[in-house]
Amino acid sequence: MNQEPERKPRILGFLCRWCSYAGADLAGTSRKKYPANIEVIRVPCSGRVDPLFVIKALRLGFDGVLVSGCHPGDCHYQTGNYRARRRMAITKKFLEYVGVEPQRIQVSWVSASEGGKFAEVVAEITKELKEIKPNRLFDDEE
Amino acid sequence: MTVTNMSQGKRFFASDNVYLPHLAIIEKIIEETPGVKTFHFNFKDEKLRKEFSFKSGQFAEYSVLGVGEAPFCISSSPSRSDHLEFATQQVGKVTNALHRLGVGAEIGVRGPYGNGFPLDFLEGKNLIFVGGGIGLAPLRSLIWNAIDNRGKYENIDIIYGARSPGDLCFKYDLDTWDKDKTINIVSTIDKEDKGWSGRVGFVPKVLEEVAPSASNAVAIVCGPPVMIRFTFPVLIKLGFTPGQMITTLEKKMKCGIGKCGRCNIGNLYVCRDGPVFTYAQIKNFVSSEY
Amino acid sequence: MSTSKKINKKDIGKILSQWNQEFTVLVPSKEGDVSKMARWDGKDTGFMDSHRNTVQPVKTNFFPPMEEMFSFQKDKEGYHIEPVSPGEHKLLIFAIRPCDANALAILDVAFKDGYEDPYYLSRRKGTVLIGLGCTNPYDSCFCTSMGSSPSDSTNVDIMLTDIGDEFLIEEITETGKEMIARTEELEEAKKADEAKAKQVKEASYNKVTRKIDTKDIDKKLLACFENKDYWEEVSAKCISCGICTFLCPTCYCFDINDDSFKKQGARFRSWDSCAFPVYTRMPMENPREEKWRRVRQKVCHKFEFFPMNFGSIACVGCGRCIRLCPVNWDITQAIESVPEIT
Amino acid sequence: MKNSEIEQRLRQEAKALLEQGKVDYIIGYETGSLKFTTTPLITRNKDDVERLIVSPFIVNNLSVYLTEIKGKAGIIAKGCDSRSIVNLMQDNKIAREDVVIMGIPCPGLIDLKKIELLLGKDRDEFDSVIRHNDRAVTTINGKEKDFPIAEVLFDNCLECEFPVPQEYDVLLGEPCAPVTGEVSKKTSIKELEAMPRGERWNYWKEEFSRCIRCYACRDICPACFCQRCFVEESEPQWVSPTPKWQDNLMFQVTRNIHVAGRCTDCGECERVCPMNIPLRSLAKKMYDIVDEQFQYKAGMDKNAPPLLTAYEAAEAEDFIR
Repeated sequence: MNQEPERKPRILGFLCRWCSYAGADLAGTSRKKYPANIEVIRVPCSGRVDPLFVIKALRLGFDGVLVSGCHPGDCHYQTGNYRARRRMAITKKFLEYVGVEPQRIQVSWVSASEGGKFAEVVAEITKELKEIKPNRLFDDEE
Repeated sequence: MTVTNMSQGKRFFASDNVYLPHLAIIEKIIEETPGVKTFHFNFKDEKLRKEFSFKSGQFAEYSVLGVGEAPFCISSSPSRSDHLEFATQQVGKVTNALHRLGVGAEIGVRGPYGNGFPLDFLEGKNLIFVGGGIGLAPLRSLIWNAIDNRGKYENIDIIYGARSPGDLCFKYDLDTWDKDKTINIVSTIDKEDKGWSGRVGFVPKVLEEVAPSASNAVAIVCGPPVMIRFTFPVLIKLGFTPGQMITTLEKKMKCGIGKCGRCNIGNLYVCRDGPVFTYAQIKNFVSSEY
Repeated sequence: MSTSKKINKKDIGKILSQWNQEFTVLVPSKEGDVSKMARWDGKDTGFMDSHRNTVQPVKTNFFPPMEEMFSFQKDKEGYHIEPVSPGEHKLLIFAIRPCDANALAILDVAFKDGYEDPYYLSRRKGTVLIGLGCTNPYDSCFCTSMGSSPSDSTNVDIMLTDIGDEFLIEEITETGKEMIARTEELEEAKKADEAKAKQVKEASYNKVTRKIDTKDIDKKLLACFENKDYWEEVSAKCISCGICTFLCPTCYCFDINDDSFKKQGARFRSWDSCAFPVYTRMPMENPREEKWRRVRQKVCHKFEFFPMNFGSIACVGCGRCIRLCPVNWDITQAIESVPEIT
Repeated sequence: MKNSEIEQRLRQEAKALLEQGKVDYIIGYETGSLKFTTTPLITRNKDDVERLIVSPFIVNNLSVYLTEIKGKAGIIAKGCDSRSIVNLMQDNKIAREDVVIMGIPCPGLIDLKKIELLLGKDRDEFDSVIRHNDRAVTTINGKEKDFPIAEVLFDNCLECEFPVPQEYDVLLGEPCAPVTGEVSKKTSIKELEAMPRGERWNYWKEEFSRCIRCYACRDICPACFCQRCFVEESEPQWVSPTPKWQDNLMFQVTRNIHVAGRCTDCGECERVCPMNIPLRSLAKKMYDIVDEQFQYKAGMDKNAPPLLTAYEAAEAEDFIR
């Protein structure tokens, strides 16, 4: 495990256990090809994701963060994804103002049956992040 | 009497920098209760291992490097010195990290700090130990020390309690002491529990029932703050004077050497002037901030 | 014959340049509009025009907001600890105000007591303090109530007094005497200059109008330690931020924390404050969760506990805590309102 | 109405509230211990109401005290403060019936720091600072200096949308119109947005390298009412307690996101910062984002749900894949 080469860019995904996490699982079991750049944290709902988590991930050096939940109207807890949407909307705008590239904060709706979509989302984000510099935001020297 | 103001013992600096820890290896881990572990350790440095000495009641600062540092008393006795011990409950960042460690893991240790128990003062006295929960750890160091020098002390009474039978720490010690005819031990738990035939009730209440004589006696108290707060009035009722009551206190500490500021009770710093105090020393402040 | 010297204010750069050969010279400077003592650029002496006192006290130069204590690495053999030494710069602090110099004397005691603090003391070692008497104290200053004055030279090596176009220069310590002896460009002061300096000092003393009475304050505080009503009233408007303690020239509380990434990391110390609930919070209890207990700790530490331990009040009357407080919490009002012993 | 008249009415109101037992505390302003400074007065004593004042220097947003007061409070509120009070109601931190709001229409507060910069003198060196409608007259050593009011008001006052309290039990003084003017250029949002993104990050990096983590910005903020702030969590340790710029910036950015929809642009965070970090340039940006994205302004309606707990089925989806 230690010898595994570091994948660039590194993405941290917060995936809702009811949909996107299952979607990612499906992408795996149905052998959909997608870049192995994403590391996943399963969350009970996209509404659980405090913007603090996103910022912490950037602080830890992840190049991008994906928050993924159920499609609007499908939240297991009725409104969690709507709340996530508001939070992520302001987080993305605000971080851009502070000086963070918008590509680093990503949000998607992926249902449990959308294995293909999950693979596409990861591929697209990976491509976008390859187009910008690696995350050196929190390095001491430029 | 007053407990000595500063550690008169030897100082073991990793260099001339008091804040640098020594490296030590965990040699054994005992699960005392769910959430409480005793760690046996030895210094990596051969020379230090031989030379290190401390007094019962002193503490050290233990590091999990990268996580942080926390103070615990040295719970083993100076009279039994092939290794050192400390015990800790899993309650915060550093203790969680300690509890994740296994035998062979490397930790940082600096110390010993604090004053320790006033052995000279205790000589020739009846010793009454009053402990609660993990508060037995510092008392245990002194109890073993007293047992190993049994001739120096008169009666030894131990009143020790915990929430439930499962929360009693150092059961192996309790068993040994129970068999020792030269000491008298009373264990208690807070509430009735199946299979428990001993006493039931909070430590201060049991202390009042046992009612040890104050004559030529010193009470040595350690436990959670709430237990300590309720124990002093009982001892006073039993005729103990402020100079006959000794406690070892726990406060949040960082530096361990009286500088970082947070562990004070009035003008006294628990790390520097304590952790062992007589009630006489702290009575002005104890009801309010401890 | 007079022993003091003088120098024209215009020529101050000339003596700083000489001192700069031997010392790291710190002068009142601004960083992002916040004043502090910082390295002299070797040229500019304009800083003298607006210097009343720095927002950041001089303690910052010896006990910085954060510092690395040691670093560590882990390899096959285990951990390796690499101590960080603050270096052997000999500092010269120019135009330090008497209150800040007195504050350093208080910190010296705290950091030397018992176990010596190597970080503070190694920076402090060999420091030369060039004091500058105040001629324009703030309305928040109360040094004259703390046994000091705007021209107090007790804890400096050399004392300067603004006598108009010139500074009168007085040697205070042996170090100061030697330095003056080997400093070129200084003129002999005349009797008239010394007379002027005396006038200036008296006038400055009278400009400090904020007064408190600290007689028996330790006893009064001990007597009202349990007076919750008093402390609740006094602390009511405090918002528990760290400004008054962080920017106090004598507050020295600190925190110690590790940072690590993968197999290496470092231990840092940083300022901490008795105003924060988390400062004393333990997993199970916090002896000072309530605000009034924290305010009491701050006041008592300075005016009761520190005097009990070290014989002097840990406040120099610089007034920063009053000037910078977001809600104008005023320690002089607190001290004045401590109940008399009944 | 003159401030002195407002003061008189205020004292009568406050006294009556205490006497009739309608409130346990009065929270207002009294003369501070430094020139021009006012200081919060929190009292149960009806005689203390004679100390209540109103002036162009009543800077504190007193609503910060409401969550710690035990009992009912009569509180003096300017426009922005009243919105902070409403926020607390929206978040169920206080109940409407526990607060009596004595509203004061606020024509803007004088920023002594700005006058200090203009005159190159400190506030205690001024003899007087007097506002005459749209002018501010400062006297130093007997000499008068006259400034257009827009040059000496706080930046947030110059961009104030609601000088009149939005929620009150009694309004003291006549409603007034907001004063407008140019905010400090160096730190304006416009100026910062004109920078390339990387430069902007470096700007904040530079600013936050000064931060000493005194937490005054958080502790003065009525929207920061968490019992335990994320910076104090140690398991997990979200933010290092060591004041490195990275963690300082992370703290402030997260704090701003956490108070989104609660920040009323009262400007207190920036005013109290002893390190002169232009915190309002962060806070106001979030205020604007919230307004643009959700047409939401904090503290306008005590019956509305808080911004971040509410949603509309169809809103901002453009950034979602």
